[in-house]
Amino acid sequence: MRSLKRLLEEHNLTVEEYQRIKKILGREPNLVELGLYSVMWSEHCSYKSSKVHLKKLPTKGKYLIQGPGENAGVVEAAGKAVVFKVESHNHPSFVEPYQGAATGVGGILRDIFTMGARPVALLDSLHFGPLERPSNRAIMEGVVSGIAGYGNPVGVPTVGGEVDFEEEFSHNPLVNVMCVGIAEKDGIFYARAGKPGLSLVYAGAPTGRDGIHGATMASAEFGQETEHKKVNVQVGDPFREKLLMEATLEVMEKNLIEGIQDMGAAGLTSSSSEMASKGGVGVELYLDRVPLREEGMNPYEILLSESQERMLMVAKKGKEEEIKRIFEKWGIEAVVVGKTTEDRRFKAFWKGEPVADVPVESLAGDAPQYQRPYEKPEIDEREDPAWAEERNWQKALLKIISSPHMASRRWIYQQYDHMVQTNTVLLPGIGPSVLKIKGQKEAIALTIDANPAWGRANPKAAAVLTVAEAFRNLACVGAEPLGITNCLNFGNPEKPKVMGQFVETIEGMKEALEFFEVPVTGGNVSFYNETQGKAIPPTVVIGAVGLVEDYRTIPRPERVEEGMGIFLLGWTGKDLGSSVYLKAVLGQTGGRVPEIDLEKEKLLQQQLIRLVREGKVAYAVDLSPGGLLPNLAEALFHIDIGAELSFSTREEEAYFLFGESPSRALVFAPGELEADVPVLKLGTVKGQDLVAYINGRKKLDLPLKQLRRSWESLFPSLFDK
Amino acid sequence: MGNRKIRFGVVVFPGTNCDRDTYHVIKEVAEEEAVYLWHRERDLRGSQVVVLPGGFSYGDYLRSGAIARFSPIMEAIREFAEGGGLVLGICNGFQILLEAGLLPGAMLRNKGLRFICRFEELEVENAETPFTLLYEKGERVKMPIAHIDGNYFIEPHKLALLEREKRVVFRYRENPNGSLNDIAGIINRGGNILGMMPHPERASEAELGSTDGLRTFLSAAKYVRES
Amino acid sequence: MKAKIEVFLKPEVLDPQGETIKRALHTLGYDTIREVRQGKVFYIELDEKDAGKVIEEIARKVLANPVIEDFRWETEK
Amino acid sequence: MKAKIEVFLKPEVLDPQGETIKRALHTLGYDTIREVRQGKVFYIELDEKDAGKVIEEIARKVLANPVIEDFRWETEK
Ligand SMILES: Nc1ncnc2c1ncn2[C@@H]1O[C@H](COP(=O)(O)OP(=O)(O)O)[C@@H](O)[C@H]1O
Ligand SMILES: [Mg+2]
Repeated sequence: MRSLKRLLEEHNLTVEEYQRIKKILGREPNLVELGLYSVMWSEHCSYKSSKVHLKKLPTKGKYLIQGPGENAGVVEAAGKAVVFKVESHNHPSFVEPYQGAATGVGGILRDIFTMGARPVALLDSLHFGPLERPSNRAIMEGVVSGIAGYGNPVGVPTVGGEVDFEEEFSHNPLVNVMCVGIAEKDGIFYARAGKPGLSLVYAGAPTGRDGIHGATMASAEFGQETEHKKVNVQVGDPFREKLLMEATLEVMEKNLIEGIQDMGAAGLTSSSSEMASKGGVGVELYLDRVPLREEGMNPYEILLSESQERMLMVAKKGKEEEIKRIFEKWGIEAVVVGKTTEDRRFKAFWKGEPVADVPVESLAGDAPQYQRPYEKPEIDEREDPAWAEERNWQKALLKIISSPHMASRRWIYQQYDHMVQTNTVLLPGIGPSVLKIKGQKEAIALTIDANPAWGRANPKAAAVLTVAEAFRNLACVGAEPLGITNCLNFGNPEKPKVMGQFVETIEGMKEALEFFEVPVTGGNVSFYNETQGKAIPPTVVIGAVGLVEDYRTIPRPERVEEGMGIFLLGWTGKDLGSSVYLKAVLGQTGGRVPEIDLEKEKLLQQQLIRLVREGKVAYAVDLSPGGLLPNLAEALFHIDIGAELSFSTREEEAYFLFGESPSRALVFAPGELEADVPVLKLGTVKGQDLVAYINGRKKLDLPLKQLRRSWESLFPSLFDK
Repeated sequence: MGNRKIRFGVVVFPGTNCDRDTYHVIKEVAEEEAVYLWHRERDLRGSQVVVLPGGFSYGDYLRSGAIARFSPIMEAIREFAEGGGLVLGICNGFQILLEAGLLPGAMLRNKGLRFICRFEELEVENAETPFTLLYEKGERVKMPIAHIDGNYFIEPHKLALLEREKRVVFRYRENPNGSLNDIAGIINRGGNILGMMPHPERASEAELGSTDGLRTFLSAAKYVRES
Repeated sequence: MKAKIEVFLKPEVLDPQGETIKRALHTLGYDTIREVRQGKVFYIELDEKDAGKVIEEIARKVLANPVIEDFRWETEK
Repeated sequence: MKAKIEVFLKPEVLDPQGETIKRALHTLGYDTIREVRQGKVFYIELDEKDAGKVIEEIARKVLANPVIEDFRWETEK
């Protein structure tokens, strides 16, 4: 007999939580029940440390259809429902990069099509340790091919994303994946059980012993026992996912189900209890009917399994057979495994014998919530110490564009099928992704952004800056933001310092979103990103969806012609702290993050949107990470023409050229450009070189070809030897 | 005769994922008729051109196209092709045609072992097939590829024969995957079955970056209309 | 000297490929097939008398993913 | 009854995967490796006394592509 202490440890439950369970049940829980509480009260499923803070985020907006609380958020765009969400799969991707990333994609896809939407796009935000180390390269290579290996077969284009590198991610990479789907406005399905007496239909892969306690694992730090936890690895089956998706969408189109929930973390337990809780009913599960992959599985394992590619549906009365027929047509097994009941209890049976009987609410609705103690994080206020050390801008530019922070991401995105579904109007690498909606002139613009270097220096400001950056990205194609999703990646919330970072981040996000009047529609929180006590820098990942009024007129590099002007819009400050320049050129980290004035930011974005919609902009890029010169060079690579620049500036040149002041954008346009923000003409698109006269002196003269070569070679040279 | 619409059958295998794109281009862009053909059927529903679209039939498990070739619909397609019917295999469709023995050769893993999705420049080598009537011989066209098993292999003497019989229809300008003789698309000896790795349906609308692929569908329709 | 290394999924790890092949075989009428699991096999030629140590090492470090796979090897002459 | 089927590329067919592994092994210092070829192996369980015929048939018809691959099989108890 294991001691209670040991048992609780294994289930990641505290003694207080155990007392609470006893009080709820009025008796000792049996082992199965203990398992249920263990997963449902895990950080991953219950948001017990974050919920009180997440509540502060603004969740109202004029385009909002569904805010947080469902599998994904929904906004209205062009008369359709756009369904989107981001999820993390950090821990599994460290343990097994390929499968971890692949199953991460699978999970977020299911969140979208469970809502009745056909997934139309994936984006990924990836953070790894420095690539000098082979182990980090192996993780990155595995993650990228895992995303490709799952997303490509399912036929959902991976149209965008971002990747960056910081030391702390060596033992704790971030793999956050966002999925976007489109549904008819009246065709959205919810994870609600409706009424009592309806059948629960299980569809998809048979249940194996995969990832039992995956949710609890995602709620604990990595320590020495990581090795031992490896047996939990789940293998994704994108082929089955594709069939499951088609069958599910067909069942929905024929209106055969009342509610639906994917079996993600905590599998059958969470999907059934959450639907019951939201529907105000109870459930009975007959576990011996659940299709199994492995022999000898017991009720505990069946309830907690996190096998992939499974769905739980509440059938409309009398529609069970028709549902089964559709799934069978797609080669997917579907069986009735239970029913909804009046009594609001969660009951599980094994061959007629009850094995668990607890109140539904205690699992899904009333999990403990903690107001964890937190302390204000230290803010790095150091003014950038050494901007003047490198005065050779040409050398600095080359270093930056060939550094991992700025080098061409083509090696990554060409492994992703980013064109399937034939909606990708703006290909990866150029700006935000723009996807048309067939039969309409409107399009959606998508972006995903994060900046852990800012997060490390100042979590709150980082959140504000990241939101602003995401919206500025959208503005560059003339898109107005409709809503955001977010993923909050942090260390151990039981540490007041980490909790402080979290609280500050929420504050920052709230401030920015309220200012822009854009709602959060959902998201994900990933805590315990620590290995051997060392936490990652707080990293808020923002996924934003915007509306493009007419995709035929969006700015794009092909529109730029020789002779067009290059204009800088916006304001330049002294913002070299925590910049790419410091990292890539001077090998320094830290320093005060850029200062942002939200009023100016909004003005800049409004002007960009106006100029684009008036057709005055050939191409526009925003200047944040990397600063003006590297981003200009990158724009020229896409345009494939050189430039001659000649301008004066009162600021220190380093601030001007490499500073990361927000509220700035670069615009390529014919003729002159007028706007209600400062506009400076930098030069002209011309020739095959990048030439720059700054304050009267020639500072730059390089063939674009040579620049391009340094920009393009990093990832191929590291991975395709 | 004149403007009678031509009916294209778009085959759907489990795991096919370019079926909707192909259907869309045929119907909305080429403005012909399109019907889906389910892999378990044996009836081509009056199709005048059969298209095996891209994607990952059966997840491309075992080998790309290896399992799909056993589908009931493939028997019907074989018969249709033997009677001279036009069959176009795109990407995974090409792989299925190879596995089914309707076209010669086989696909190996790409030389770099990675999935590659990007635009490629192709040269039209044979503009006299029913699928390339509307192209010029030697014309350079831009179409995307998206595959991991596109490295075309065939025994040397058969390769020589392919070349001699002018059955290489599209060739890559810059070989992305290791294909022998830069082969991107080939036709059978009867001249009615074309297999190509590039995706013409992804290059049929200007906003997607190229319209060079559209003529593949238009050629087939024209050929059927005029024969 | 020649060696053959087989790398296969641990028994508890899902094998979607094997599953799909099994189902395809059933459809083709081979219904006596109870299970299919797919693995990889590497045929290696190397200049070494004492190849065992090297083979064992590269199997463990390079060819197999220890998180989900096991391996076995043998040498031939 | 259990059977093992190995499917491997014909010697005249270039093997991109084997090539890449060989290069990787050389980079790692295993420079005695002269050649690497990669194949597939299928572990099959079937309810049949006379399994040989079935195995031979599915290997030929389904598991191997005769244009590029050969196969061999054996049964175990
Ligand atoms: N950072 C966040 N911001 C806003 N909403 C969030 C955040 N994190 C989680 N949520 C919401 O909490 C709910 C539960 O999330 P989650 O457990 O990730 O869903 P799932 O079970 O589909 O994985 C979802 O509706 C999600 O959108
Ligand atoms: Mg969900």
